Amino acid sequence: MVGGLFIIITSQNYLKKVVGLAIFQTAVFVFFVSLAKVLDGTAPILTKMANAYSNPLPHVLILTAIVVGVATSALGLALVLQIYKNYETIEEKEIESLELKSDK
Amino acid sequence: MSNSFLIILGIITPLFAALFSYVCRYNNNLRDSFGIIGGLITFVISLKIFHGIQNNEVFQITFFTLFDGVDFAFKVSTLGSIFSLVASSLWILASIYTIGYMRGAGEKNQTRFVIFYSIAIHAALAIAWSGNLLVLFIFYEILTFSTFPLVGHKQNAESQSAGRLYLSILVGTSLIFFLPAIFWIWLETGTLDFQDGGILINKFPAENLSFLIAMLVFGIGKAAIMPIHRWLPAAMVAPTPVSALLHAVAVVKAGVFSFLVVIIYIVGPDFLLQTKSSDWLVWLACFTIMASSIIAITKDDLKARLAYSTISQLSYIILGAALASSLAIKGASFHIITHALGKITLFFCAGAIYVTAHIKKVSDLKGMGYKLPLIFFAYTLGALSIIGVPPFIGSWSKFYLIMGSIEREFIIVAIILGISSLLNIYYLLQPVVIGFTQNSKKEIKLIKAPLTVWPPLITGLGCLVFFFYANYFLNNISGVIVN
Amino acid sequence: MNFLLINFFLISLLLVTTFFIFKTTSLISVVALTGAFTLLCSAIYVNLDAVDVAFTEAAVGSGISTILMVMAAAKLPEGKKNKLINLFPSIILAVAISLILIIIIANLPLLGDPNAPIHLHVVPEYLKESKDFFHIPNVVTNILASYRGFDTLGETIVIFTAGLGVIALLTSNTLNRKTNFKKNKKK
Amino acid sequence: MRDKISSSPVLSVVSKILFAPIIIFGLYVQFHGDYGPGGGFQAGVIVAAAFILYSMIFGLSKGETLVPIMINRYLMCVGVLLYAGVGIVSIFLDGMYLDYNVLSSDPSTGQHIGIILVELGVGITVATVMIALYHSFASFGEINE
Amino acid sequence: MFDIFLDDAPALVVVLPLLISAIIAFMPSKIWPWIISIITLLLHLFLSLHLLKEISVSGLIIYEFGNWEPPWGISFKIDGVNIGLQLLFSIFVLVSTFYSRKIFLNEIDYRDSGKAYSLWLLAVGSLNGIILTNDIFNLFVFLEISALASISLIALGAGQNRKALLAAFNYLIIGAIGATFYVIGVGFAYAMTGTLNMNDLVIQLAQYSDGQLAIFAGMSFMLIGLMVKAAIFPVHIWLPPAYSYAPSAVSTLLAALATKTILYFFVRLLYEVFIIYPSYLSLFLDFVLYPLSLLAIFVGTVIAIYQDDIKKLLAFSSIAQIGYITLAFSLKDHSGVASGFVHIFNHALIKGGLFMAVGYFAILYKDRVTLNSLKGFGYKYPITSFALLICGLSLIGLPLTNGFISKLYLFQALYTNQMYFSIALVAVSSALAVVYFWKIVEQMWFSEIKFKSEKEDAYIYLPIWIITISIIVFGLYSTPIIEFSNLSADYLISGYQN
Repeated sequence: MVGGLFIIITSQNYLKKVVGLAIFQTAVFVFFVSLAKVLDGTAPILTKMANAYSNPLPHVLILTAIVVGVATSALGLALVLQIYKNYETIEEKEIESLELKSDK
Repeated sequence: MSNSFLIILGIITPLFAALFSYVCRYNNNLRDSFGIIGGLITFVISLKIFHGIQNNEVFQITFFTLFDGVDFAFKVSTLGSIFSLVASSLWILASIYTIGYMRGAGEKNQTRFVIFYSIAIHAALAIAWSGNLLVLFIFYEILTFSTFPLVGHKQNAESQSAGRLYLSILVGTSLIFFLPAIFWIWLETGTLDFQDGGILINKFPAENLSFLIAMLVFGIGKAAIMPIHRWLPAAMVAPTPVSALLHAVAVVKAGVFSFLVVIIYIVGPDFLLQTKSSDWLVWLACFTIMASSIIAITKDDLKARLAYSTISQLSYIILGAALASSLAIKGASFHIITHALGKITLFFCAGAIYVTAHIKKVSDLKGMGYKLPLIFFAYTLGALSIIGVPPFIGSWSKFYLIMGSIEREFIIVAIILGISSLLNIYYLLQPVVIGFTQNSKKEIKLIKAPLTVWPPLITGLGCLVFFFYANYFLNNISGVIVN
Repeated sequence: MNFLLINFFLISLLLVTTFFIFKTTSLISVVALTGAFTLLCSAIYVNLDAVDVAFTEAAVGSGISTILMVMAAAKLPEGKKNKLINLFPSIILAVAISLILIIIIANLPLLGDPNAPIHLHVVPEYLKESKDFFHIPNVVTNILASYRGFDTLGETIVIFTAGLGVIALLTSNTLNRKTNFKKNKKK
Repeated sequence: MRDKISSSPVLSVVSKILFAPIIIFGLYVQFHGDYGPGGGFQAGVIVAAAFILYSMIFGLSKGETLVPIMINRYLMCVGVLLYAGVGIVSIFLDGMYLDYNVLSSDPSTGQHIGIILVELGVGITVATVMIALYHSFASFGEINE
Repeated sequence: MFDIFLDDAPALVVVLPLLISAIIAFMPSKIWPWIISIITLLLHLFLSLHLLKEISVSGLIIYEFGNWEPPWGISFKIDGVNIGLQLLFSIFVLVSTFYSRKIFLNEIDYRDSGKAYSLWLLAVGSLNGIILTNDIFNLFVFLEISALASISLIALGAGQNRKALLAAFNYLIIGAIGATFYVIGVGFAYAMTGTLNMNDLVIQLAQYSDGQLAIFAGMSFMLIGLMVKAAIFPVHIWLPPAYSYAPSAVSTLLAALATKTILYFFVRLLYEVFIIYPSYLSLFLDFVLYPLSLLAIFVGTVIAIYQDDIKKLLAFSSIAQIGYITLAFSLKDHSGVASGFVHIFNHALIKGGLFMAVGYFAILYKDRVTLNSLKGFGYKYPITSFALLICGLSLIGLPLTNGFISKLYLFQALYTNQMYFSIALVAVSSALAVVYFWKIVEQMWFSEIKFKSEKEDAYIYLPIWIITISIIVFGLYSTPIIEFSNLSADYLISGYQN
C-alpha cells in the first residue's frame, strides 16, 4: 500500500501515477477484507456443513470500492490520453516546462 | 414637516443631486447646477435641525434592526447638527468653485466628478446624523469609497498610486482597528447607540480602555494622526476642489468628528477623566502637531504645505478630545468649524492661483500679490484665522484648547500650542510675504476664472464675521458636554 | 496454519511485484505487472474466504482494467527514465505511515478472531435472516442488493458516471473540435 | 497490430467458438448470484469481455455492427433507470425507497424479485459501460481522420 | 397519490437528479436537457421545502432505505443541522442551473449539452447525498460520484484551455488518495465497532473502551481524507487549478457548494461522533485544525493578492475563506460552530455570485479573464459589474452585506474564547482582501479602453442579481441565516455538553 503511494509521489509519468493509485487502493482493499476473516470459517455462502462464516459486510463494501476504483482509473486513463493528445508527452517535468514556456 | 422626514430628506438630497447630474450629463450647466441646488436644500435642512436641537427637539428615525441591539437608525446629536451645518454650507460654495475650477483647468470626466462629489456629501451628512457607531462606520466606508474616484481622478500613474495609498490606508486601518473596536464595544455593552455621557462606563473594563482608545484613534484613519497620515499629502494629486472636500468639507472632518463622537457619546469624557486612559494620546497629538508643522515649513509646494498644516490642525482636535476636559472638548468641537472655514479658504485660493496662473510652488509666487489682489486678500484672511489672531474665528477654538490644557494641568501642552502658532505664522504667511514683497521678471499669462475668486472671498470674510457671532455656535456646543 | 503461510507467501509476492512496478519504465511492462498484482490480490481474497470479491477483482481488476491500461499504453509513448523526484520526503512519509499502520494493526483484534466486535454486532442478524427470510444462500448478494441496496445503486451510478465522463472526455465534440491527434503528432 | 490479429485464422475461429459460451457463462453468473459467488458486476464484466474480444479480433467497425454505439449508450442509461426505477416502483406501492418487500404479496418473494431486477440493472450498466469504455479508448485519436 | 412521494422526499431529493441524469445523458437536443434539469430542480426545491415543513414539526427524520432499520440498512438523517444547508443547496443549484445554460452554450459544444447536464445533475444529486447521509460508507460512495462527475466537468473546460486537463488529473489523483484514506479510516472504525451507521457508531464506541489507539487512528484517517476533499489548508493544492480552469458554470457550482457540503459532514463527524473522546477531539481541534485554519487564512489571502488570473484569485480567496469556517469550527462552543455555519451560508452566496459574474466576463471577453482584460468593463457592462462589486464588498465584509454578518459572529465567537491573536489575523486578512478585490475594481472602472461591447444577456445577469440581492437582503435581515445556524449548532453542541 505504502509502495503505491510511493509510486504516485515519485513517478513523473502520469500513467504510472494512475497505476500507483490502483495499487494503493487495492492494498487498502486487501487490508479491509482481512478484517472479515474468521479462522476456521468459510465463505459467506450458507451451507449445511459450515457453522462459522467470514463476515460478509466488508466483502460487500469492497465490491463497491473495487468498482469505484476501476471507474476512477478509467477516468484517469482517459485524462492521460487527452493530456498526451494536447501536450504530446505525459511526463510531469516536460509538461511543467511546456506550461512555463506558454505562460511567457 | 416632521422631524424624521427632515433627516431622510437631508440625506437623500445629495443622492438625488448625483442622480440628476447623471441624467443631465449632456448639459453642462444644468448638470453643475444640481450641486448648488442640493447644497441650498441641505443647508436649509441642516439649519432647521440645528435650531431644533437648540430647542431640545429630538430628531431621530429608525429603519430596521441589523442585529441584536443595533438598529439602522439616525439620531441627530448636538455635535452632528454642527458638523452637518458646516458640510452643507460649504458644499454650496464648493459647488460654485468646482464649476469655475474644473472648466478653467479643462478636466476630463466632469460628470463622474460631480456625481461622486455629491455622494461624498451624502455620506458626510449621514455620518453627522448617524444614530449609532455601526451606521457611522457604514457611511464612513461609503465616504472612503466615494472619494476614491475623486482622488484618482486624473487616471495617470501618479494619481493611481496615490489613490491606492489613500484607499489602502483608510480601508485597511478601519478594517483592522475600527471595526474590531466596534465589535469589542458591542460585545462588552450590547449596544452601539450614541448616548450623552457614553455607554462604556461601568461596563467596559477600565484597564483595557487605553487599548480601545488606541484602536479607535488608529482605526479612524481619516483623522490623520501620525504615523497614519501618509494618505493625506498623497491625495494632493487630485484637483483642488477635491482637496477642499478632503480637508475642509467632508473627509478629514468626518474623521475627527467620528473620533469626537466616540469620545463624547461612546466612551464618555467622565470615564476618560477617571481612568486617564487617553493621556498618552495627548503626547502623540502634540508630537504630530510639532512634527507636521516642521515638515510644512520645508515644503515648497503650496498644496503640500497646506496638507501638512491640516495634519497638524487635526491633531488639535484629537488633542482636545484626548484631554477630555469640558473646555478642551468645547474647543475641539469648535475647531471643526473654524478650521473648515479657514482651510477651505486657503485651498480655494491655492486652486484659484493654479487655475489662473498655473503656479504650484510658493517660491514662484513672487509678485503675484499685485496681480491677484482679491485672492491674496482672501488667503490672508484664512491664514490669520488658522493662526488664531483675535479678530478671526480661529482664535476662539485655540483659546478654549489652551484653557482646556491648563485645566488639566498640562502646562507643556499649552506651551506647545503656542510654539505651533508661531510656526503657523511662518509657513502660512510666507506666501503672502513673497507675493507682495518680491518681484518676478517672468511674464505670466492669466486666465480669467471669476467663479474661483468669489467663494474664497466669502469664506475668508466669514472667518472675520463669525468671530463676533461665535456665541451662536458656542452656546450650542456647550450642550455637548453634560457633566 | 496453512492459511497464514499462504497468506504470507502471497503478500511477499505482492511486495516483489510492487518493487518491479516501481523500477520498470516500460509502460506495457508496468501494465502487465499491475495485472499480475491484481491477480495475486484475488488469490489473497480467496484465501481470506472472500470469493465474491476475488471473482470481481479477477474480472474487473485484472480483466477489464488491464485491457484498458494496455490500450492506453499502446497509444502512449514509452516511459522515460527520469530522475526520481521528491525521493527523500516520500521515503520518510512512507516509513512513517508504515510504522503508524503497523502499530495500529497490532492494536486491532487478532486476524480471524471470531469474537472481534466486527463479527458480533450487526452481521449475525444478516446471516440469520438470510437463512430464515430470504432463502438465498449467498449472503453477500443479499446485503449488496437489499440491505445496502442504496450503496449498490450509488456504485452503479459511479460506473455510469465514469462511462459518461470517459465518453465526454474522449469522444466529445468539446474537446476534439480544435485539434486532432494525428496532426499534433506530425508537428 | 490489429491487422495481424484479424488475419490470423486460428484466432478468429477460436474467438468465434468462444463467443457464445462466454455470454452464457455471463448469464449464468448473473442469475446464479443468489446461490454461488457472482452477481451483476461480474456478469456484466464477463459479457462485456465477450464483446470486447469480438471487436478486438474483428476490428472496431465489425464490433460496432454487433452493438451499435448509440444503442450501447442508451442501454447504459437503461441499466441505471432499471435500478432506480425499482426504487420508484416500491414507493408507488407504498413502501420505502428500494423496499422490495412490497413488490409481491409475500415479502420473501418480493425480495427475490427485487434482487434479480436490481442485479440485472447492475449487469446491464456494467456491461455496456465497459463496452463503451473500450470503444472510447480504442477509437480515441482515430475518429477525426 | 402525490402524498406517497412526499413521504419519501428524503430519498427523492437525492435520487431524482441521479435518475433524471440517466434520462438526459444522450439526448441529442440542444435545449431539452436544460429544461428537464430546471424542472427537476424545481421539484427538488419543492421537496426541500416540504422537508423543512416536516422538520419544523417533528425535528428529526430518519429515512430507512429498503425499510431496513439502521444499523442494518442505510439511512438518511435530516434534522436541524442539515435542513438549512439542504434548503440553501436547493435554491442555489436551481439558480446556477438557470445561469449555466448560456455559459455552457459558449464553453461546451452544443452537441455535448446532454452529457454536461447529466454530469451536472450527477454532481448535484451526490452532493445532496453527502448532506443527508447517515452512513459513513454511503458517504464514500457519494464522495466518489461527485468527484468523478466534477472531474469530468472540469476536464470539459479543456475546450477553452488545456490546463484544465492537468487540473482535473491532479484532482483525480489527490482526491482518490483522500478518498482511500477515508476508506482506511472507515475500515478501522468498522473493525472496532462492527457498524457503519453514525448514530450506532456513537453507541458502540462508548462500549468498546479498549483498543482506543486503533479508533483514534481510524478517526485520524477519516479526518485526513475529508480534509483533502474539503481543501483544508495543507492539502488544498488541487483546488485552485480545478476551480479556475473548469467551465465557468461548473466553478460556480463547485466553489459555492462542493467544499461546503464536505465541510458540513466534517463538522458533523467531529461533533456528533468523535465527541465520545473529548480529549482526542480537543487535541485535534486545538493543535491541528486551529493552526491550520490560521495558516490557511494568511497564506490564501497573500497568494490571492499576487494572482493575475481572476478565477485563480477567487479560488485562493476560497482557501482563505474555508480557513475562516474551519477556524470557527475549531472553537468547540456554540457560538463558534454557529458562526461557522453562518459563514458556510454566506460564503456560498458570495463566491457563487463572484464566480457567476466572472464567468460571464470570460464569455464576453472570449478568453480567460485576467486583471488587464477587465479594463473598462465597468462602463460597458454595468449591470454585471455592479453585481460583482457588491459581491466583492461582501467578501471583504463591509456592513449592509451578509459578509459582515459572518464576520460579526466570527468575531463574537473568537472574543468569547479570548482568541485575540486570531481576531487580529482575521482583521488583517480582511483588510488584505481589499487589496486583491480593489485591483479588480480599479481595472473595471478606472482605466479607459475602447472596445466593442455586446448587450448584456438577461438570462445570465438575472441569476447573478438574484444572488446579489440575496446577499444584500441577508446583510440587512440576517435572522433566517442566524436561526438556521443556531439550530445547527444547538444540535451539534448539545452532544458536546452532555
